[in-house]
Amino acid sequence: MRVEILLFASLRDELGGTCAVEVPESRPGEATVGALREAFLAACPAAARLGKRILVAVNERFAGDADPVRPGDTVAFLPPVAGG
Amino acid sequence: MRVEILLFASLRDELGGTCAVEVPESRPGEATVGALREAFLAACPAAARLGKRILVAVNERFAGDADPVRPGDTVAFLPPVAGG
Amino acid sequence: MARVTRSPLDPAVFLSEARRDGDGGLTLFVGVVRDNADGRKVEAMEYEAYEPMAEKEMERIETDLATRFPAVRLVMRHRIGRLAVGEVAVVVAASAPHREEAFAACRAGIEEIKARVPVWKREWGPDGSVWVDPLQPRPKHESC
Amino acid sequence: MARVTRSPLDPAVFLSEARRDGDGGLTLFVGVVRDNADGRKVEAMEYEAYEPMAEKEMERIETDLATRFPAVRLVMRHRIGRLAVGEVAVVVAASAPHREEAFAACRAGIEEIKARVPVWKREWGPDGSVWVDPLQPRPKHESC
Repeated sequence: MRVEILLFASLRDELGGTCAVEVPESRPGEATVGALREAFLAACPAAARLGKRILVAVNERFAGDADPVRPGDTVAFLPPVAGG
Repeated sequence: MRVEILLFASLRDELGGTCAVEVPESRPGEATVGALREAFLAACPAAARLGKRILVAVNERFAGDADPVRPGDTVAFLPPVAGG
Repeated sequence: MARVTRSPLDPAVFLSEARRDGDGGLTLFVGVVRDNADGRKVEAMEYEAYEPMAEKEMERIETDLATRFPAVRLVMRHRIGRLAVGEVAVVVAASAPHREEAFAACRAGIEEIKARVPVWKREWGPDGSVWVDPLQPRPKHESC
Repeated sequence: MARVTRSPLDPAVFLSEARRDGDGGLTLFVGVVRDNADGRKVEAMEYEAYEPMAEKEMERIETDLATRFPAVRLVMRHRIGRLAVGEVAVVVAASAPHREEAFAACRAGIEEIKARVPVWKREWGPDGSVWVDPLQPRPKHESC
């Protein structure tokens, strides 16, 4: 399935505000966050510097690698946060 | 020797703003804070409720029972502090 | 008021907002932009947020801390945009009957914000700008 | 300005006074009069100080804490006189490059004030007034 990803801060500077990634489904209509992260890093080598430190948000909530991504979900890839 | 004592808060309400106490000298022209405290408690039974919890200041600094009091020192007897 | 905002933050407002008549201890943390980082001169910090998620994450922190510190009323704000040295980036106000709880909740509030809220900052200095990486070794000077 | 004063205290002023351009973390403690104590209704608190000694003791605390927390700038004030519910009795502002030191120094500041500064308070309620004894068992409600 194809997933559109929102990007922020240094990732957005390097790759633009969004990017679309093709990810294998773990079951029909569903992929895992982990698979999406792998597909993203393969498609965008510029992001490799952050690797596993990239945080993933699904529907505006942090998600772990085992969590599902489904069509219609809002997905964002975030550099390590640095507020305050 | 005779020592004038400043009093504050509940002690002042009960005994007035100052009281004078006669205290035995530990050596000529000098008494200890401990002896002064005892003489004060003997002269002012109303203060017994605070007893050893009364704090003593000599020249605007906390003093211990072994510290000396000399003529001309500013002596204050203070209930336990309760600022903030 | 939004918890993540482009408007200047006035810390005193949030203290008043947090206080209830049964409270005796109020604690405030204010994170401001400082003029240096790792020995580099800093002229401004540019804060960016994933705004809708940052709002929700601030709300979720408030909910979590209300459970951990039931006696405390917490008000938290994060500013975004370009801030000059001395400008307020983040405010955590905690009000409680007693000071121990106010201190603990205030400290927990800023730690949670720094750990969880999707906000980033770009440091501007004489040589241009760089995104701040919180894990970058910053020997003596971590951010606020 | 005197450290012990009859004038109202505006906490924001002391935050600004403490901050230097190299500071990123500011912490403030504000002790206010609350509306109850041990289940009794409180209408006002009347603060009294042994003024010249209280001034000096506040200065001595600042000197001690400057040694313990060399990176921190501390500003402390205590108000005296009759204060209504919600009025500010004590302010401790701490400003430092990093938040850890600001929190630690701010907390130490209020603890030292409560332990050492010759200030007393008389609690006023519907049934008259009573001097607050800090060692009196106050099961759930200690002062600020």
